[in-house]
Amino acid sequence: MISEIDRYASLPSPIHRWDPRFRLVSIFTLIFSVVLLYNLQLVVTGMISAIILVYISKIPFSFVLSRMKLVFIFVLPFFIIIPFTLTNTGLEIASFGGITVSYRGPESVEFAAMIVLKALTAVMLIFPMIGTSRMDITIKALEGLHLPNKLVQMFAFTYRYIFVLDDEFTRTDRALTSRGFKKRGNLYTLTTISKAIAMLFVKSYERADRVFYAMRSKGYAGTIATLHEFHAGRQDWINAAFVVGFAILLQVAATFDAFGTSGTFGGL
Amino acid sequence: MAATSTEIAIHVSDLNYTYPDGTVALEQVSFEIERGESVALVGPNGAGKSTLLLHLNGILHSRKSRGAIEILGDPIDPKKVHEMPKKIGIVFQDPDDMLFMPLLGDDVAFGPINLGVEKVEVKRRVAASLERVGLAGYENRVSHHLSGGEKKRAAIATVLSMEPEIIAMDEPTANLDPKSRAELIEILKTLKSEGKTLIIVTHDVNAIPELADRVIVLHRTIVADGTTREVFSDTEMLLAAGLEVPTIMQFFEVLQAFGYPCNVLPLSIEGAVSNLTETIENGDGHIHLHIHEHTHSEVDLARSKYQHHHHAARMRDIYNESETGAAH
Amino acid sequence: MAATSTEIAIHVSDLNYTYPDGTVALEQVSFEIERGESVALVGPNGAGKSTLLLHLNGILHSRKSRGAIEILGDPIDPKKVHEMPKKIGIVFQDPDDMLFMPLLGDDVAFGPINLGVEKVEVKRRVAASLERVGLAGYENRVSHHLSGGEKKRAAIATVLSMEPEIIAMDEPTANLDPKSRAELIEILKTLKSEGKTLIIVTHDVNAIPELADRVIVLHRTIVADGTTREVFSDTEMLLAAGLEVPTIMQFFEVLQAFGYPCNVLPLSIEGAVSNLTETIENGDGHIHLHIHEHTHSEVDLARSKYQHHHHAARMRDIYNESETGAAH
Amino acid sequence: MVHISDGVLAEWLWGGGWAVTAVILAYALSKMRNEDVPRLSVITAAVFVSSLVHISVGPTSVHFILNGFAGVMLGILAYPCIFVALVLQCFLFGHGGVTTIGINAVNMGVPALIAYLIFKTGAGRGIGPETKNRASLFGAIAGGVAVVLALLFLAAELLTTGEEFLETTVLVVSTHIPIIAVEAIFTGVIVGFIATVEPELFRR
Ligand SMILES: Nc1ncnc2c1ncn2[C@@H]1O[C@H](COP(=O)(O)OP(=O)(O)OP(=O)(O)O)[C@@H](O)[C@H]1O
Ligand SMILES: Nc1ncnc2c1ncn2[C@@H]1O[C@H](COP(=O)(O)OP(=O)(O)OP(=O)(O)O)[C@@H](O)[C@H]1O
Ligand SMILES: [Mg+2]
Ligand SMILES: [Mg+2]
Repeated sequence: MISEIDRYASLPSPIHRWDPRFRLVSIFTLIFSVVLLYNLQLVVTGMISAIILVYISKIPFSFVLSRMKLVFIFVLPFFIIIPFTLTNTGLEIASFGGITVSYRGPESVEFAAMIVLKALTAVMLIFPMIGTSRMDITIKALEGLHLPNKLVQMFAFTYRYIFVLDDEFTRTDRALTSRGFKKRGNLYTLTTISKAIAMLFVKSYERADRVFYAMRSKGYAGTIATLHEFHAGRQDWINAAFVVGFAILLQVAATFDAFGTSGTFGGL
Repeated sequence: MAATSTEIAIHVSDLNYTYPDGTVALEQVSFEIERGESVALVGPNGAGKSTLLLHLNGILHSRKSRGAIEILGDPIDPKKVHEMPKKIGIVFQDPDDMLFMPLLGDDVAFGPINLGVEKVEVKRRVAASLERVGLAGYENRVSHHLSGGEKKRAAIATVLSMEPEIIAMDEPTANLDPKSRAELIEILKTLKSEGKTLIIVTHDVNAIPELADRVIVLHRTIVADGTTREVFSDTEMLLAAGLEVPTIMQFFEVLQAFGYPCNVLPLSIEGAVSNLTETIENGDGHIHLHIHEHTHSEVDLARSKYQHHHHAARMRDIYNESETGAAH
Repeated sequence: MAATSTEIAIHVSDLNYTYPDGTVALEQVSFEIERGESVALVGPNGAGKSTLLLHLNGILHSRKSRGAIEILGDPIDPKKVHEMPKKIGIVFQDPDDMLFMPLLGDDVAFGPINLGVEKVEVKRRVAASLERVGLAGYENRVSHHLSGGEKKRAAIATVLSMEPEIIAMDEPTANLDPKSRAELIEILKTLKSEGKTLIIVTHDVNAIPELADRVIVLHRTIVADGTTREVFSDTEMLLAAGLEVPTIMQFFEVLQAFGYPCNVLPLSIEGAVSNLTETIENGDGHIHLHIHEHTHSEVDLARSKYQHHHHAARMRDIYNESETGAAH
Repeated sequence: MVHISDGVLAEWLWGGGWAVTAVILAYALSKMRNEDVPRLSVITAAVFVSSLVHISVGPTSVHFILNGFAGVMLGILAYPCIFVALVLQCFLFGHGGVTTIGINAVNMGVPALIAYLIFKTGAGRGIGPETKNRASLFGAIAGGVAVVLALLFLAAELLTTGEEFLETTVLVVSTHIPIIAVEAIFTGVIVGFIATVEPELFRR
């Protein structure tokens, strides 16, 4: 099933009330700021800020963690692999059949930890950024931020038709199963699924024509407008100042750190 | 409801259309619809009904079709297709094709906004259109969470909000359960009584008598065009086009074989009630039904007409049977 | 056709299913279908009919549903879902979901190949199945380019080729023109007469009397289950479930108001013919219809039952009317 | 396919990714007509949905990437399509990263454009049921090459960032080798299918 990032989009929290345009820009800035850090303490600070934001947004942590599984699976290998090397540069710890595994040393562990923490922080910040208003409002906010109209339209329509096509593919998948098809790791499986997907594409082209016809018959002449209006108030600016200010602060701290304690990879 | 003025809503003359892949979909199609009429457009699968609807607001057009269609007096200008919805709105068969915006409110507002309607008025129209189809307050619902019947009605609302003079619908009652179907028919009847010009494409012959004054049968070209009664009386033509008459009409043919005296077959249960009342009143307060010599062969003949599958074979059997029957 | 043996084809006991998003689709569903029975499964949009079908061959299952379903005597093993089509085949509502190969022949061969049937036999089955649905020789046609009615029949062929004992179909007659619909009903009747166990999900109440001996009404749970006649006699229940009785049955209720003597309302035109014949024969060769004091209020009452849209309001009006009517 | 997460690459790489993406995207959007919008969106949705399909290859489970296929079907317009799909993957699943959307779009999108050139040159214009095998073959090559290039881009980026990533790179690339074959077969089959069923789609 397609994700429900916006399952908790209607909770009553200050972040939910925050104008989505401001929220997007501010948290986006914060994500960039955290990713640009190379100091473990500051990255941890960034992570704490992410946790605080999630907490304020009232989105349950269990939900956040369950949605972060994928990221864990991707970044964990980094954490495990980076500290070790097959080149003969570090402290040899094991060797099998001519291949030597050696330990790079504590800096590399710290480096790996930093990568993992940054990746997790960035993903965690997506929740207060995107998960606090319905996806369609978020897409409208992109328009409010003056992204190219065609691109915004693509986001809106793609998001809408993901669900339609997902249903369509689910039904095809069930039709396959109900005729004795079982996914195995063989060529037959691959070609069969490829054909089912090909059919999805052929049907999608036809659907696209029909959608376009329907739009035309409702007077579409190239641009799309909606009634939705965003009204930014004082509180929106204050929130933005707070989060962006924090993002800048992190960078300032990083700059000082670069002069002050450079070379000593932090001292946790 | 009869046309309130004799102005022509739709004028189609010698319309031809061939799809790029060579499928000839429409050939020499000509007809005229007056303002305020409500017309059922019927025809077998693949007859070109949907193709015809798409021509009515200029979405499909070809060199050959230029000038063939006039809507409310003006020929369609392919460059001004986006202005057509002021005059004619089309409800597509699959509501998922019409509900492309994230929120239902946006879908309903889409048309009026494109037509340059003012914001306050758009809002009013959105609310009013949703109300009309029984979805008041659904502005902030997400389309993909609506049920099939709700989507159908929502699709109609997206067209109503443009307040077109003419509304064309492609199989509005398909896939609905009987209750939703009845509700939808009710919505269409209201539109009709408000004087909208309606074109309803449908396979649902039992719904036609309630909805339409006139039936056009399309099978690549116009095969028949007349009042609902006229068209449904021409059984031969209907069967050749793979169509059927309403159940009640079929049943009254049977009743005739039992000696029921009527020369105008009713089309719906409501029609049947008046027909019975009238016949009884003309017949001194009662009607006799009885079985006469040919009743059964007549019944079989009346029934066999509608056995599309082996029409010819059955006709043969029936004749043999009626011969032996007569020999009794 | 009565069951040829009393063996149970489908046994469902206390089936519950909730979709991951929390929608409760099925609640305490229990029923049993014997081999050779043909059963219509009806219910309003969203009643859970399609969900139930998907449980019958194990495609949908949950911890709560384990062991709730036995097909031909064996409980469904979720790990052996791909072996189910030997026993039960499902025809989906939208044939486009079932036709995913470039050529129709490949689509029809897909099931048997998965079941490990030999090549020569597969070919035979493909030809035979296509023949059965009236598409003989269509092996090399591009499935995607078939017409709506052909696709529907093709989808049935893809299931027939697996030669299942039980066939379940989701709205087989939806979206078809009357001729294709009649052809399809004929195919189903043939399957029925060959002794297949059939489950037919449909909104098309007028087709049910021809196709099914028994009707199950589903509305999240089983609301009614009995012979076609029994179920259609319980108008209150049907209306509560948003359903309807066949047109002919509605009409005979009207006839009763005109003094037609019958206690068992016919369901189809064919039934009506026998009913008329019998009634006439019992009535010394003829029947009297007449208008009595309450005919019109009785007719209105009978009709108003089926006005789903403002049932309650109408009932009120009718009572007022019949009171004033009685005062005349 | 592995999309790079935040905080892995050197900033000049992901920054550069944004720059390249912005340029190509601006160009593609200028080439895009308004009437292309619904078509591209529905195709993007189809790409997105298909990329959620997992099949098992040996002990691992892979999903389709479809960047080569998107290129073959859409040409330059594949780039906005891939970009939108990546953004949605990131927002909906936390797949990839936020800062790395630009570079990930380069990794997927540039090979898509090259796949388009390969297919265009190899299969020519008149694709139909008769020339289905030739179209399939070049579809397969285009699909395979698109993955190979995506992997090369990824490897180059990881290795430029730091020698610490050597082992990771070896691991990532080697686990993706079967995907090259899977994607090649997959693209070949789809292209052949479309050539039989609806060859006009290649002429859009
Ligand atoms: N995009 C297309 N390209 C080629 N042929 C088409 C296209 N759309 C429809 N056709 C063909 O044109 C003919 C008319 O199709 P159309 O959809 O108008 O029929 P219809 O009367 O609406 O049928 P139905 O009752 O099944 O909806 C059919 O033969 C159909 O196969
Ligand atoms: N994938 C799904 N996820 C969540 N809810 C679903 C899903 N599929 C169906 N439902 C819901 O489950 C209920 C039963 O759906 P189902 O499709 O079984 O109804 P149905 O009786 O077949 O209706 P119809 O006559 O419209 O086909 C409905 O409320 C529907 O909205
Ligand atoms: Mg049509
Ligand atoms: Mg259903």
